[in-house]
Amino acid sequence: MTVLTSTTALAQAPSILDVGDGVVLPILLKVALVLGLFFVVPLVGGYLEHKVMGRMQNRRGPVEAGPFGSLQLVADGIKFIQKEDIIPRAADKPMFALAPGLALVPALLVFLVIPLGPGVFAVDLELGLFYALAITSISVLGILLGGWASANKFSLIGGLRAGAQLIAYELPLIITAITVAVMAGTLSLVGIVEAQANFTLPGLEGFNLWFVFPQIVGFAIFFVAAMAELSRPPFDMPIGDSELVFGYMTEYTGIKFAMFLLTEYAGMITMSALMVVLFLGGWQILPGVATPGCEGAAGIMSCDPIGIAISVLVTLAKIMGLVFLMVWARVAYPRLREDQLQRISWLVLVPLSLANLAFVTILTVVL
Amino acid sequence: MSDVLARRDRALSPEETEELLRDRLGDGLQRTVLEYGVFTVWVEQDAWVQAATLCRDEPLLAYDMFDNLFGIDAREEGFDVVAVLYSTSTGNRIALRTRCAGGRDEPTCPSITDIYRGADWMERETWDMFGVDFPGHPQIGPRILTVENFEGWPLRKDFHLASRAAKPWPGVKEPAELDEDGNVIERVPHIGDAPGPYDLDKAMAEQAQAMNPRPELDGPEDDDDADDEPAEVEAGPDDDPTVSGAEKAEARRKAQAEARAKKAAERAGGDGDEGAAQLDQDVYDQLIAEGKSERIARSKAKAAYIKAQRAKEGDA
Amino acid sequence: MSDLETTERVLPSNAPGEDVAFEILGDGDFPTAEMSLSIGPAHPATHGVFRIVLDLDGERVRGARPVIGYMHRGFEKLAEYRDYRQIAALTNRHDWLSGFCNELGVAIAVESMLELEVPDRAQWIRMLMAEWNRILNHLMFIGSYALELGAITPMFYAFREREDIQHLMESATGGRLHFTYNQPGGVKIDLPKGFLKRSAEISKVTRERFDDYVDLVLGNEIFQGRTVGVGPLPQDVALSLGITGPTLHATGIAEDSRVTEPYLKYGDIDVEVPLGENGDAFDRFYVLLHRIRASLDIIDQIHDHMPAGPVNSKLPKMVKAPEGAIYVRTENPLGQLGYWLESDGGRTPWRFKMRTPSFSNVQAIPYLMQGALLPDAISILGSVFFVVGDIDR
Amino acid sequence: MGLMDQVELPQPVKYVFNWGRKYSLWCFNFGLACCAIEFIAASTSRHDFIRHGVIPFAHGPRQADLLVVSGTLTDKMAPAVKRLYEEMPEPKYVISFGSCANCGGPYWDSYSVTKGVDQIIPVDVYVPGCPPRPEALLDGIIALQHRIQNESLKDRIAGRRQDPITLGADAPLALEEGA
Repeated sequence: MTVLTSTTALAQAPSILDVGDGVVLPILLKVALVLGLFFVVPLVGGYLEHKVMGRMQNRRGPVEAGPFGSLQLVADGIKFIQKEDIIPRAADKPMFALAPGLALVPALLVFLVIPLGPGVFAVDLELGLFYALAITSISVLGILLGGWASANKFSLIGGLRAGAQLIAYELPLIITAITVAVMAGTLSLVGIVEAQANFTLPGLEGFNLWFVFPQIVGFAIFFVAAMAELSRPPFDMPIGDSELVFGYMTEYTGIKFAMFLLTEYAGMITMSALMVVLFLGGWQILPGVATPGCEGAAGIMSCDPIGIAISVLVTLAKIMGLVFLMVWARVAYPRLREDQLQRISWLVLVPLSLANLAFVTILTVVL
Repeated sequence: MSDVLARRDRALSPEETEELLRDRLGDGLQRTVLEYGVFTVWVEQDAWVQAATLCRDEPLLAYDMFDNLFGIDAREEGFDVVAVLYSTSTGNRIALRTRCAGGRDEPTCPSITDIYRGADWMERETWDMFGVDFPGHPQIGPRILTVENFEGWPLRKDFHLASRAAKPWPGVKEPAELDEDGNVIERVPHIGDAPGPYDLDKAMAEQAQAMNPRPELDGPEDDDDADDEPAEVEAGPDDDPTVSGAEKAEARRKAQAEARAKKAAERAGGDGDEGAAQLDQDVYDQLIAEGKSERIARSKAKAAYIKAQRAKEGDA
Repeated sequence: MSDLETTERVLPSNAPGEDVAFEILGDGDFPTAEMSLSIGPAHPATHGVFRIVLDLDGERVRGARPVIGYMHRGFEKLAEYRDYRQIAALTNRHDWLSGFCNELGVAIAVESMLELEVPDRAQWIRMLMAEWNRILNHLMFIGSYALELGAITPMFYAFREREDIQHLMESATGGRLHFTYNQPGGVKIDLPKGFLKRSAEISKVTRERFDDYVDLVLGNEIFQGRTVGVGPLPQDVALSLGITGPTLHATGIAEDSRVTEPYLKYGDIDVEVPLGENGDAFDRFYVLLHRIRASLDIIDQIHDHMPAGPVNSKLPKMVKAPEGAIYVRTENPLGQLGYWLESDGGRTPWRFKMRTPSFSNVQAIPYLMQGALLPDAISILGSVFFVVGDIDR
Repeated sequence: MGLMDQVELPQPVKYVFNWGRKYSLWCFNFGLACCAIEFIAASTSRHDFIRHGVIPFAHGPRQADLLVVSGTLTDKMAPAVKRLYEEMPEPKYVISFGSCANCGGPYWDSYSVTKGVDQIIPVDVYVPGCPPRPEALLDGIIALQHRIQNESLKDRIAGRRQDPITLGADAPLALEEGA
């Protein structure tokens, strides 16, 4: 494995946004990148969800707002900022106002470390994976807080369910991520991508593989756990509309509700991006196939501008592919029951992921 | 139990059923009626629970399915309660019927919820609709169908519909109110007979009454032809309570006819130029010349006219 | 263990909601609090306005009290102010998903009392329409039950078929939901040209698409996980409550008016009654789904039997039922619908009692929900198929 | 909110804001009776009002912009409808769908039916019919969207509402004005 040189104490690979000698310009560029990612990609994901759901349900989805209905979510956003902001009289007002922000900011912060292409990231932390998983878990605090502060029984039950769900699914999620880290030998997300570019199985030398092939079980566990953590259907008990109206979001209106909604879509994108990085080879087109513009000696780690553009598109396409899978699950499945969900986690996913970790660790040590 | 109609060939005929019930109930059974295929057994109030128990437990009868329970207004004698039972094994159906004790003032009937679970809500409904009390029912209140603070027992015949008192039937004519000869059946309720739970209804009824007070009595007159317009009744002094319903309705019909004639005259006079006045004739002609259909032209001309009117109002 | 008997009522000052009262049982080591949750009257799960108050211990339902009457429109009183022909326009609105089947009972009752001869063709047409209406109703519940369990897609597929069938029925009756096609003595007007051909085509298509529903809903693992063993109903309780229709058939009792007391021409054809075994939510849904297939079988038989001839008989100018009472029971999509029609010889009924299937069926809900989990409570609520207007009238 | 209900916004901003409201009508279906079925029919594949941006995924009133009252309103239900309407955040719109919601419909003489939802909440569009066809609802929605595109949020929040649209009676006129 190539040894990467650190530029700072924490960051490893340099970002292409580190231009010039100044401090201000790179920071501004990075903020722009993160905010751009945060506001645009979830909208694309949401539009994809609308359209895919429509097609799978024998209808067309939105068509009137903008070309092919592409501005539907923009219209939603414009609408939400005009709505009246209602805080229930019995609500715990500071907490009620704080909750959406508490849910939203972590979702925003995760975008800091997600690599979209060679050098296209805000920062490459040595503990990137740890950081990403730790930060995503904070969102649920906002949800719990919102559920409690709303002074609504449906919200309360929804918030508690969300908490229970997080505890149950954080464990398999993290164990699977550790398994990948063991295989890659690093916690840096860029490092994991690079490790996949050079990964081969013993006996199949010269035949490059992504981690999804040896780790198909791990990928499945991570996918299920990610959906549960995002409370996407079929694990949407915290907002199950037929039981809890809108769960923890029941009392939220206008911009605060929009923040929760954006958190959900951003969560879909960040979780998909993590899966792309951990299992699907990051910005590589296919295993063992060089991206056009990245034919240099350093492989995927240094590309010309065309190569970078292609790499970013490849990453986004993979993310959208995973979003598509999540939407598909939403269309196809009814909701699970809370106890069934817990049972799946503790009796199936946790033992399975532990066994997987043990297996991979032993193999890594032995080989 | 699951064998439906397993004992159909051994099912008791109505006569045999009557014989069996008379044997067990004695004088409790008053009489039986078989009409249109419905076998009704009239029982004394005291034998009501016993009859229901018998119907369920007697192996020959085996009425295992509870079908229905409801009240019927029995005019001045009070109220009847009917329970319909069905036997899945024999395919027989029986209607037990009893007259409530207590007349119209305090009708009561023993509860059969201990015998058939399904009687629970049915009895609550009967209480809600007729005010028949069921001693032995676990919890008869609160009112099951109507609003909790509803006053009156809606299905009693002396409960009249306030809306019918407040405004005339909006259709062409009211078939239910006339008999074959066109005479009004005496069923003219008064405002305030059935105060609704909401002031809204009451206010609406009063408003309607202010607009259409009951007409003054003016000798009977025959006027049977139906107009296709709902008629408004002209104002008149308040009615005399001694006047019978038939006469009042007669008078109302007459007043309606007059109003109708007046309205028709107005229509004939004012219709022509009214329609034209609301169009912008220039726009209309222009659009017709452009080859637009008459409907579109009319609509656009109307819009242009109204716009012009508004502009005029704005200037003023 | 005397500590467990003690009860302490606590009203925390910062409790969520104004009316939450925690009741702490036991000695305080492991306190549990009961919460009463009011679902409805406007709640996504109730498809209509139906309220149910649940006493919750965590997610466990300790007791359930349905509150009905939000859709009470006073049909029985209004019927006393309308004549025998106008009643049809009332009756097809109480169970708005099965308008045609509702009308049938009134028409049969009035005909029996007037001793009217109904032409054969009219009777077969009525059967055909009633069976199509039954399918319409069941399709709606397939969609809405799946929706309650969190699957949004089946609703869209159910409405694909519903639109076709509604279009078919509209071509003959002129109505999409409320047909008012029956009149005493027959049906309003004969079928349009090509109706039977179109009907046969739609029957074929629906039969082919029936497998979609089995795959999409019944065969879905999560659906089975959510419904098998949930809310079982014993046979004797079902009968004692007067439960009918798919809910009764799911317990294994084949009590169906079309078989046990055939009306119209149901005696001349084979009627299959799909049965369940345990009476749980899965069985109820299974029966509902397979009744669609059974109805399609009936429709195909009707196509073969349909005679020519007149479709209605001449009515007197004034329909006046003679004095007396009649009880007509027909098999509605949701269960047995009974009309008790008592006449005093006038132009309007003296008493018109509707025994609606949903009213009886919903009585089972408190029994079924005892001890269920909150999500199961929703599953039970949806599986006792009811229409709110049919409960409250 | 603060600013929008105080000052008249400049025209381009107003246009964009109105456009946003027009195409994002999250719809809370107050399904009361038969008409609710036709409402669902209007949301499914054949009629599909989701393509117009009417999203029927608002499960509660807090997230809804449009309240469709479809069906018979009874006296027992009326307080709940009023309360739900009040729970909705401004700006909010109401479509009264069907004869019962408009005026009581076939139950005009009943002792337990409220004679029209407009007795308790203000209505923007009346869709007549018993029940109206799904196409009629689409018509009502488009009429409402035209009105939203041309309205002033300031007036709306200040309670200066325009006269309600009654489909069939003056819907074409409303469209003319909007065009």
